[in-house]
Parts: sequence; structure tokens; C-alpha cells
Amino acid sequence: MSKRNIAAVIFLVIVAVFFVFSALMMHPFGEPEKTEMDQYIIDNTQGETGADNGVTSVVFDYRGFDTLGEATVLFTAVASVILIFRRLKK
Amino acid sequence: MSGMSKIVKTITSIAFPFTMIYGLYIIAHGHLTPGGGFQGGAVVASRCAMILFAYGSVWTMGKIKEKHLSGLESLGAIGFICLAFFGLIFGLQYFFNNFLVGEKGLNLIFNQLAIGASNINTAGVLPLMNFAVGLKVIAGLFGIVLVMAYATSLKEGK
Amino acid sequence: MNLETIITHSPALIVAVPLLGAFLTPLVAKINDKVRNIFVILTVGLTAFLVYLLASDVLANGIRTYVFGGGSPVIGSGESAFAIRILFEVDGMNIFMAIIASILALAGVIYSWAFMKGNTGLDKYYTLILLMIAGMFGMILTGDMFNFFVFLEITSISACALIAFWTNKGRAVDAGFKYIVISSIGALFVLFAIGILYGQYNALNMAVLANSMQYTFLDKIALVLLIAGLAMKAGIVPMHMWLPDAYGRAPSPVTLILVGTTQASLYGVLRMSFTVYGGHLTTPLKQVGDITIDLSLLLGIVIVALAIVTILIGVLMALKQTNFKRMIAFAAVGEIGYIFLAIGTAITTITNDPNTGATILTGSGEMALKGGIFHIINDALDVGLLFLVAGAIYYAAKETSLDKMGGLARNLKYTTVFFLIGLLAVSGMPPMNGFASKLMIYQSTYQINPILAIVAILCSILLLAAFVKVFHAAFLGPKLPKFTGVKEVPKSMLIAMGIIACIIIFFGLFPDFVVNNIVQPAANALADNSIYITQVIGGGL
Amino acid sequence: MIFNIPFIAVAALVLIGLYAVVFKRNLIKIVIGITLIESGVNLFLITLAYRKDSTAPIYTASPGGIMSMPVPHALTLTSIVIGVAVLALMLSLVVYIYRHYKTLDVRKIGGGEEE
Repeated sequence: MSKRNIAAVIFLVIVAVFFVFSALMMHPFGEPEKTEMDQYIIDNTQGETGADNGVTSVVFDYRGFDTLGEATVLFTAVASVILIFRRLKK
Repeated sequence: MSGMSKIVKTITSIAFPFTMIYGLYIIAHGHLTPGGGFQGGAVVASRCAMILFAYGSVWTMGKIKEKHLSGLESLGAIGFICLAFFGLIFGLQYFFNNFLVGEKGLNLIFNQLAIGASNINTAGVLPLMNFAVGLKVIAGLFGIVLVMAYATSLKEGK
Repeated sequence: MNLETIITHSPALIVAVPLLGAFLTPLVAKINDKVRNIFVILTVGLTAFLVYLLASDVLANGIRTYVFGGGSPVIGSGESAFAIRILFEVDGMNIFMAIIASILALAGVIYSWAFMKGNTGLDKYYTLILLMIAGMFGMILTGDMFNFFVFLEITSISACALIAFWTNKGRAVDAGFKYIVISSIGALFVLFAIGILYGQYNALNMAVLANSMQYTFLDKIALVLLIAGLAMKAGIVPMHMWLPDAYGRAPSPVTLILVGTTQASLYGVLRMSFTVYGGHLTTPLKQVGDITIDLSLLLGIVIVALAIVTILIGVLMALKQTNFKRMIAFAAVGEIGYIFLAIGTAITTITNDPNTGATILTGSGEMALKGGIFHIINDALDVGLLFLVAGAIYYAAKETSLDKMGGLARNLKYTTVFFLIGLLAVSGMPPMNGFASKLMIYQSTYQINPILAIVAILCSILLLAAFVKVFHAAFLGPKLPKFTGVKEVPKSMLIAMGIIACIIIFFGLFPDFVVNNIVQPAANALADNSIYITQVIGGGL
Repeated sequence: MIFNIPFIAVAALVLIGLYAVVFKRNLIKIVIGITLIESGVNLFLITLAYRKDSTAPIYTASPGGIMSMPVPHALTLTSIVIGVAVLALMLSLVVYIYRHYKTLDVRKIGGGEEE
């Protein structure tokens, strides 16, 4: 085993301990402690946005700017792939 | 990538309109049922990718070029960001304001804000944004798949 | 629309204008190349103008928030307040970073005009440049954790494609792949941390999170993940491998903006550790004899140790490089180490105010923080100028290897002057800006531990030696026959280098002006997070 | 503790992905590793959304009762699209790396002419 491998194993073990600890210490599955923000959205999605689908009202209204970023990511990916596969000579 | 056998091509052609309409339905009803612009767009784009596999990338590239798809995607993105910019001009005058719902202005058909009143024409800009994003996702995902398939099918060094 | 309206909306517009420009670029490019270049420069210029307007307002009137979609920023008050919409919150630190980003973006776009001429795929190149700029501004201005992640990804994807711009060179593609692997893993760590914080507090807004932070074990894990993920993108030593490759292989204007995105990740580290976790850095951990080891001391020592290693590796590796751009890239690693040295020194001195209980910095800590923040802008400008000079040499002489250069000063007069300015600035010589900030860092670290200051000064001198060697090898000496046809670079490249050089000299001559007007508000914003929280929560503390 | 099995699954997915990224020599396997980490994080966000006995946060034909939290759904949607973008970009770069070096082994790439 080379030095690089030993370092990698140590890194992985540390990260593993972190992740497993955090998984064990999360709140019990299905019983989040605080839900005000989401409860507000569920209660008001029909009254404020007129949408039946709570997720759509979050995606396009409450957190619309994230969706703009998400659309931009896709746009970036298309531009990147076309740029990378372009012809290099005219 | 050359095309597949005749059976695959025929089945793809027959299934094409149904899956297309399914995807468009998901986009149009994004604010009412599970789904939305991204999900419906992915359905339509995967349908287009299926044609790509059935008929081969060279054939598909002859029908539609990646620059057209790129332009279409730009159009969807511009539509989306313009709807966001309209919030600055109308409504509460904030970026990303849902200016079509509320008590003033263009509220004749869009303002049914109550439990159970939602319909295809409610929710203000949400359906419009769904359409813009749907267009973007269709063009974007299909463009990525098309360019990658076409470029990798060519001989190296071209 | 009057000026006040524009200033009100400028936080959103600073991000939205480059985005709209990027979406329009493929359509505008159909007209012709010149119109496209002018369009891109105008878009970035408009963004820079908006940054100027916002900066003049924020520096005069204090912090400013912008709610996407309108309405009040939070619902409820005090401990139970929560924000449902995305907020942009602009304080001294945000606007300081935005100023850096706007300078780099403008210079990069102007420089691209002549430098990139003759390449194919320039429509997509300009689109991606605008997207990268938009992502950088989004990272800097946002007050929402998940929004930060989204813009982080936009910058990494566009930057990766631009690093691999010259796809006929295998090493460029390799560098791009390395960059995307490192930065997507870093971004996923950040997203995991955001998920942990969301699961705990059901909030994504930075101010609301800072307000309700309980500092449980899970929060500590989230902090580690956040800092690890962002440090990967900022190029701190264990994760610096991608940086010289990416900086060295990318086209020069891309490298310039890449420096800006690296600084934006650095800003992320500062924002997370000082603002989101700000009030809890003095949590006592252990009592050893008379000394109480609190969290800030531990975190500070770790950061200082990493910073020293970063400086050493950066400078020592820079000494042995033969490729000009790679050498500057290692110098850039070293410079980031200086910033972290100052930040770490500042963190070690955080204590509780005996009267009010608020977290404060003691004397030398405040100077260290100011020096570190001042060095962020100096590092961006100095390293950026050097990269532009390297690009100019490559453009004129088609040569990047230091062994094969010589006597270029006769042919490239202005470029030589700009290189001298950058050389003096990056190695911290008076009267350039690098001296002003490094002096502050030396003074403050000397009070903490003299050895640190000595190591820092020595590394700075080594850096000077390395660059003087380059100056001698590339610009002085006999004229080589193969460089007889070399002409001075085109005007647009000279203008871009001139802008940055002028700012460097201005900062060097009037450091007090800069420190008092731009750096001080940024340091204040970092040192005390209660203003940031109160602005959103509305005094419900 | 038994109720935290979804979170442990998340940790396992992320760790398998990290293992692939750190130890595998094949570029495609590294890409797969990153996608695994990404799936783990997406699963994590979705598990955060669940509340006991809850239905989807959609009022059309809703049976009533508690609804699960809509925000993590939106975040996951964004995260998935970002994942697709990153995946497309990485695969196109891998194609180019293969064209240059005629191999996908990380130990053999990175050399070549100094331009």
C-alpha cells in the first residue's frame, strides 16, 4: 500500500465517521422538530399563489430565483457541451 | 451511431404522439398535479432521445441542428427571465413577483385564490413559467444528448 | 424609474443583467462578431455601474436587503421568525467582494476582445463568461444557503468548460476534469451541510439560521462540511492540486475571472464561519490549567497552520516552475495562504465583550482582519495582472516556457511596465498595494507569534526572488532571434492591463483611503453578525 | 434508532461514492462515484421532507390530513437538474480525454507535450 493509499484510507475513515455520526444523530425519520416554514407554505399555497401543487408554488413563486439559477445551470451545461464538442478549425 | 432495426423504428414512431402528449400534459398541469416544467420537459426530451437512438444521430442531425435547439433554449430562458422581470414593472414591483395574482390589474381570470378554486388558468405566472421552463428543458436535454451522440459517433480526429 | 428605484432593485439586477445578457448572446451573435463583443462589454459595464450605485448607497446608508417576490422578509418575529422567500442581503463585506468581482469581470471581458480573436466557438465562450460572472455575483450577494449552492454550481460548470476551452490540448481538458471533480464534490458537501441545517432548523436563510443556531454536534459537522467544501474550491493546501493546473491551462481572461470565483468561495468560508456561526465561536471547549481553550482558538490555530503550509507550498513550488502561468498560479496559492493567515489570526483573538456579551475582536485581531480583507482585493488584482501579462506574452511571442524566453522588453514596452508593477505588488514591495496589506498582516501576526510573521516575510522575499528571476529571464538579456517579429499587444489587452495597474498604484499610494472607506465596513460586517441578523429578523433578538 | 435507517442509507450511498472517487483509477468509475454521492444527497433532502403518515403536498384529489414538506422537494428538483448538467459536462470531458490519451486510467493521463 502506497503512501497515497494510506492517506486516502485515513481521509475516508474520518469522513465515514462524520457521516455515520450525523446519520445517527439526525432527528428520527418522519418526525422533524421544526416545520413552521413548510407548514406556512402548505397552508397558504392556494391562497397566495392559486396553485394546488405546493411544490410548484415553491419552485416558481416562493423560491423562484433558485429555479432561475437551475434553468441557468441547464443552459450552462448545453453551452458547455456545445463549446467542448465544437470544431476547432473554421 | 446508425439506426436500429425496422421494428424499433416503427414502434418509436407509433408511440411518439402519445408520450409527447403525456409530457405536454405534465407541463401544462404543473401547478395542479404532480409534475411541472422540468418533469414534463424531461419526458418529452427522453422521447426525442428515443428517436435519436432508433434512427441514429446522423439522421437526426440532418433533421434538426444543435444550433436551432440552442436558440430554442435561449428563447425559453429569455421567456422565463422576462416573466421574472415583468414582476418589476407590474404587481408589487419586485423581481419575481407573481404579478398576475392579487387584487389589482390583470386579475379577471387569474385571481381565484381560494381553497378548491384552482384550475388550469389560475396561479398567475406559474403555468407560463412552466411552459418556458418546459421549452428550455426539452431543447436543453435533447441538445446535450444529440451533440454528445453525434460527436462520439464520428471517427476520431474530425 | 428614478435612481432610488434602481438602487432598491440593484441587488437583483446585478445578477439578472448578466444572466439576461448571457441568454441574449447566442441571438445577438447572429448579427456579427463586433456587435456581440460590444454587447457583452456593455452588459458587464452596466453591471459594474449597478455595483457602483449599490456600493455608494450601502457604504453610506448601511445594510440593504432585497426580497424576491416582494413582501416582508420574514414572518413572525424573534426566535420563531422564518423566511419563506429568497433574500439578498448586502452589507459591507458583500459589496466589497462585488467591487472586486466587477473590476475583474470588466477587465477580463475587455481583454478577451483581442486575445480570443481567431478562435472558434466564441459565441459560447462569451455566453459562458457572462454566466460565470453572474454566478460569481450571485454567490457574493445572496443571503440564502441553497441559492448560494446553486450559484456555486453555475460558476463551477461554466468555469470548467472555459478551462477546457482549448480542447486540442490534452492538459487543458485534464485540468478541466480535475476542476469539475473537485468542485462538484465540494459543492455536494456544501449541499449536505445545508440539508443538515435545514433538518435542524427548517430554515435556509443565513440570518435566520444564525439567529436560531443552537450549536449542537450536528451543527459542528455541518460547519466542517461547509468549510471543507468551500476550501476545496478556494485552493487551501490539502485541496490545492487543481488550482495550478486550472489557472495555468485556461485562457488568460478566464483565469482572471477564475481568480474572482476562487475569492467568492473564500467569501463563502468567511460568511459561514463569521456570520452563520458567528455568535458561537467563543464556546469554551476545555480548561487546561489557566487557559480556557474555546472554539475560536482551536479553529484559529487550525486555520493558521493550514495557512502557513499553504504559503510555504505555494512559494516553494513557484520557485521551481519553468512554465510562466503555472508559476503565477503557485504564487496565487501562496497569496491565498496570506489571506487565511490573517483570518486565522483574527479568529484566535475573538472574545466576549465583558459588558454586553457580544463577540468582539481585540486590537491586533481587528488589524489582522482588516489586513486579510484588504489582501483579498490586492491578491485578486496583483495575481490577475500577472496572469494578463503572461497571456500577453503568450499572445505576442507564442511562448509560455521561461527557459525559452529572453529580451522581450525591447518589443513589449508597455507589457514590461505592467509586469514590473505586478511583480512589485505581488511580492509586497512599497509603494504598491501588496505592501500596504502585507504590512498589516505582518504587524498583527507578530503580536500573536513572531515566528509566523518571520515566515510570512521570508516567503514574501522568496516570491520576490522568483519573480525577479522571471523578469530577468523573460524581459532582460540579449534579444533572441526568434522574437524579432514580436509586436506590442493590441489595444484592448493594454487597456485591460492598464485598468488593473492603475487601481493597484492607486491602492498603493492611498491605502488609508481604501482601508477606511471599503475595508473597514467589510471588517465591521464580519466582526459583528448581529446587524446582519437584526436587519432580517427586525429587532426581535 | 431503527427509524434512522433512511439516514444511514444516505451515509452509505455517499461513502460508496467517495470510495469510488478516491480509489478507482478509471475515469468513468470516478464519474459514477460522483453521481452516487449526488444521489445520496438527493435522498437525504427527500428524507428530510417526510412527516409521519403524510401525503404529497398537492391539493388536487387530496385525501386530507398531514402533508409532507414542499421545500425539500423543490430543492431536490433543483439538485437533480444540476446533477444532470454536471454529469453531461464530465462525460464530454472524459470523451476528450480518451481521444487525447487513448486511455481512461488516471495514472496514465496528464502527461503529454508542454505547449
